[in-house]
Amino acid sequence: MKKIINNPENVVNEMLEGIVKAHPQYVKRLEGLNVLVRANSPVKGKVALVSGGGSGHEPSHGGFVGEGMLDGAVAGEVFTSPTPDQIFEAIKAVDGGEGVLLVIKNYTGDVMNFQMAGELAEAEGIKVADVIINDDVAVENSTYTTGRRGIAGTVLVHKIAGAAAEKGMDLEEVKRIAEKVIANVRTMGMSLTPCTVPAVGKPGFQLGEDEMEVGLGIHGEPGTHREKVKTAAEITKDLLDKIFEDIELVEKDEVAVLVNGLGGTPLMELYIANNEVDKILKEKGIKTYKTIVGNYMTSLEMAGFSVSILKLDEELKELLDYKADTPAFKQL
Amino acid sequence: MKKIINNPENVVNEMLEGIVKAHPQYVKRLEGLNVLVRANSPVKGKVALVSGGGSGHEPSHGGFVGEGMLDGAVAGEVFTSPTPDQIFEAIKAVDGGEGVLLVIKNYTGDVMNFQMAGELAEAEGIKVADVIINDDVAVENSTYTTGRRGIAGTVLVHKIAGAAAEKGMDLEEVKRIAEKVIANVRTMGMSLTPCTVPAVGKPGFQLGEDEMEVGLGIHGEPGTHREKVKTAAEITKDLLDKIFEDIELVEKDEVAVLVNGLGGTPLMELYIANNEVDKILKEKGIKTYKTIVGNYMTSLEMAGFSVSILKLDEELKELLDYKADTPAFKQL
Amino acid sequence: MITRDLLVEILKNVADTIKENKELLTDLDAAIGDADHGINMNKGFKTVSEKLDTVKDKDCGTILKTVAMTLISTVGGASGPLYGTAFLKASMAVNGKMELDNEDIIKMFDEAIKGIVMRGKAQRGEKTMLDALIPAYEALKGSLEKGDDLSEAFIEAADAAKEGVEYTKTIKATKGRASYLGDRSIGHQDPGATSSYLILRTVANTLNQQED
Amino acid sequence: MITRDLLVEILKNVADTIKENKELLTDLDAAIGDADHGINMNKGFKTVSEKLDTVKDKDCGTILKTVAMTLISTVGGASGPLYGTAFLKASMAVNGKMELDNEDIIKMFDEAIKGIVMRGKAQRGEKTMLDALIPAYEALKGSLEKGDDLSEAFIEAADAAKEGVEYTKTIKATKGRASYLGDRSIGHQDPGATSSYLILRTVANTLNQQED
Ligand SMILES: Nc1ncnc2c1ncn2[C@@H]1O[C@H](COP(=O)(O)OP(=O)(O)O)[C@@H](O)[C@H]1O
Ligand SMILES: Nc1ncnc2c1ncn2[C@@H]1O[C@H](COP(=O)(O)OP(=O)(O)O)[C@@H](O)[C@H]1O
Ligand SMILES: [Mg+2]
Ligand SMILES: [Mg+2]
Ligand SMILES: [Mg+2]
Ligand SMILES: [Mg+2]
Repeated sequence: MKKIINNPENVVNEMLEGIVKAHPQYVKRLEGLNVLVRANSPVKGKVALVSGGGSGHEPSHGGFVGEGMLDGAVAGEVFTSPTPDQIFEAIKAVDGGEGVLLVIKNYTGDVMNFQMAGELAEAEGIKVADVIINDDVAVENSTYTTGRRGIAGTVLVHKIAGAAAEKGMDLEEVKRIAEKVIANVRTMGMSLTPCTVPAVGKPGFQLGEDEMEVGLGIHGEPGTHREKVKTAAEITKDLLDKIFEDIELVEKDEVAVLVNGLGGTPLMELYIANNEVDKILKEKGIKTYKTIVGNYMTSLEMAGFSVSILKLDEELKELLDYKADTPAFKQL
Repeated sequence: MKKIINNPENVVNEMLEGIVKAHPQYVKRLEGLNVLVRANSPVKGKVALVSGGGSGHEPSHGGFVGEGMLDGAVAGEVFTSPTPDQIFEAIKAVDGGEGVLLVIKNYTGDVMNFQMAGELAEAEGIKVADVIINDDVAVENSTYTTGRRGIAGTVLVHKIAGAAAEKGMDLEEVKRIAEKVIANVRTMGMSLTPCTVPAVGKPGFQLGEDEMEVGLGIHGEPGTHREKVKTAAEITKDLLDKIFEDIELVEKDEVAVLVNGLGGTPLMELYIANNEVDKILKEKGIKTYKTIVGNYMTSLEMAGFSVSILKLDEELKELLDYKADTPAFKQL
Repeated sequence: MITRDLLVEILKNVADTIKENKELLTDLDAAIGDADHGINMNKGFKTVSEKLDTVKDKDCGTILKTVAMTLISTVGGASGPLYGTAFLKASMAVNGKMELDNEDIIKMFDEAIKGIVMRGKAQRGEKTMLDALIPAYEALKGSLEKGDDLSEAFIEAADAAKEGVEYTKTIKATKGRASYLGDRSIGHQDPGATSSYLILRTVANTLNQQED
Repeated sequence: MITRDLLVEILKNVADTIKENKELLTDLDAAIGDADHGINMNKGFKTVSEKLDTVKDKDCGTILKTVAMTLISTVGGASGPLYGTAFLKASMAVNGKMELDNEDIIKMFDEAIKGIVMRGKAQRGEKTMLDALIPAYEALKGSLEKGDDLSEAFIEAADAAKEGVEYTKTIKATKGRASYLGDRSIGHQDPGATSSYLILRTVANTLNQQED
């Protein structure tokens, strides 16, 4: 394992320090906790958004703390859900009196830890609601299982629900908006390489020189299956086909596209993939309203990408266009 | 070689298509050329900035085309300087009547191709000036050699000279500002892994599981020397020491810091490195006015980073703070 | 009968066992999860072990509640809230008691399992810690009912848990992170079931050493 | 005397030579540069070869200018503008001419070298194409002055260029990409000097075949 780190045990702490030092105008750290909140928290008179999860997904989630997106982000150990006490402190620090929406990705650990924290906060009289993101179409949806994972679509939930909160909508409305995004966003991903959790010291899986892993989450775990490496055009088609199977998109529908790098993918390759996404959507007569390309929800140094498609309506478009000013996502 | 591409011969073309499709509000491509210019080019009444070089450094250079930074970016083949005719077309397309500043990184090929293009443009009556960036302290500076390479410091030249142009300074002034940045910026980099040029198909060099390459450029070439991997604290200290040898920084000096990833480095590691940079600067009593952390001047999928330090004065601070709105660098 | 001192000893031994098996648990999790179960559990029980000294003079309920809160606030992931809730429910079942009789232990165990089910919404057969814990609970209860003493009963419980762990190899995960693998999870042993088994085996071993 | 047809034949032969030596030039560049000299040069001369048919009925100046512009707009890197400038300056020296006499050729060669120096700011001894071209020019001029015919003079020029290439092995690069290697460039032969030698050898061969 080669990494630019000091001590595998201390990566989350040092990273959070590095973030605060880089972006003091945006975020501050709650003393002694792995929680970043807006520099001006709590913001009075608006619903606050708290997200988070394991670390290793940078810039998620701390990078999205700021105007128009999150109020607080809780960082667990690498790929490990944070504990309820930390989330509880985040909720208390950002509540501006209008209540707090917890943005949770659908992992057993995240759901349990965030909901436990929500219960603690409600016991102290804070209004709390939550939404659970499950955009990963690689996993079969079923009431008999844990259901689908939350992956890169989370970024779009942050953006749009964050805008709703910033615009002054109340907790119920912000939750409704977040759920609308969740209902309309689908993601599918693939990778060329595994990644190595610092504390583990070896890659989560092995891939041959001509193999890729398809349908994978964002915690370095293997995907649903393995294939021989294909061209960008073929890979992109496979990912989108899987998405199209799951959400009905017809001619003239408008969508937002997120081509998300997993951390080790050069931007050149993401743009080549985006070129393919665009071709396929055009062929189907679907209109791309907005495209986001970059590393937004990563898995450490994993090389690979995911495509997210969000079906838009007028309300979502307006919120998507709303101003955002955070370390990792800015929109003028 | 595993990459998300279709055909190694076609990566630059497809990437440029992907960029334009992702950011049509920012950039357009000159028909049949590997040139991106602002969507609203030419912008009347302001000096235009043209930069570029080989591809493989994304988001450099096309990602910085937009308000407050570049007007045009010319993309050569991967790691190969673009030809003068392409640069010439870029100059013609962006000139808004106030002249064009060519921002050139100090490589024999870049310098010659850009200057030839400049001559062609001058022959057509366009005012042209150029600056040559040479921020890489790894290479010894000498009048008897080609001199130092231009690397990540280029991003700061784009930002600050771009602001000067946007504010309406004339060509001479914009050039003076760019040269002031060049005179005051120093960069030093290292890598943990090599990178593979698509058309070549194999890595530019080999590194052992416990080795790192220090003092390297951005074209996948080996650095000045090789060492056993060290901690983030030690590496950062080595890089900064080399910079401090070269530029005098005393207590109370104000600097901008760019912790630049080479493409395959997770943001987590860049922030850990930034934490170390911050410690060292604080110890020396140097004030960090602004910090930028991320992948800005990359070498394909290379894992590693560089640190750039720019010594600021009031004029540079004001320009650094100026609004920028480009695909890869936004500042509200 | 488990005295408060014995309870503390058991818990410290559990912490040691988890530490010794950190790598094993992580490797099991690497195969079908995210390679952190050993790390998570060890972080939690290491802190538990340290905290125990501060509460060892309190009642059993308080001791167990401290374990619960420590696990909740240090482990994270899925196993943190699950084991945390288990210990919390167990502690509530024996509030104020200075020692635990067989009935207390059955009740604690029952409440712990109910807590895990309440929190994680899983059932037996979904390839989770419940596949070790539920058969262990049944074995313990059965053994005590037929008159075995507690140390014998925990041997039966640990054996049943061991069988449960073996059983997890044969089934597909439908809860937790391993469920994303679908059929690819078959053939692998569940890390959480394994840690549950290790905990029960440690209880059994401690009780049996005690008797010698 | 070089007629316009002969000039075109020479240039086509040069393109063939570069193609045959693409790998060699790239390998030489891999050792001390960025492994693209053969790729760059071949891309350029392949296009030159195609373009020649469209201008073969024009004057020598126009033909050479076409070569220049084609190299400039297809090669890139350092060698593109350098060879491009060389051909451009040579073309300007023989503007409008339908055939080239010895004096024209000396002037063309001289202007070409001056163009390279102007563009690249290198001198002899910096491990560049100039280390092949300058001795070749001197040999050509000397040979013609002592009364040799053009085909003999180009053999002397090519021989001198070959010696120049050998000389580049012994020195350190102080210009171009190889200069970043410092002393590590010693022992390697310069790719640009090699391509210059190959071009001159092809001119000599073509002229000498012509005479047979
Ligand atoms: N819903 C659930 N109910 C009961 N146990 C569960 C549930 N989900 C997961 N587990 C247990 O948790 C274990 C994984 O724990 P751990 O690796 O620490 O957490 P994570 O999956 O968040 O990384 C699994 O092996 C399984 O036994
Ligand atoms: N300043 C210069 N003057 C003359 N020749 C040069 C100069 N710089 C480089 N060269 C020549 O160019 C050759 C390299 O060309 P090439 O590999 O095509 O370009 P690049 O170095 O940009 O990849 C060198 O071998 C050398 O002969
Ligand atoms: Mg985990
Ligand atoms: Mg080159
Ligand atoms: Mg796990
Ligand atoms: Mg080269």
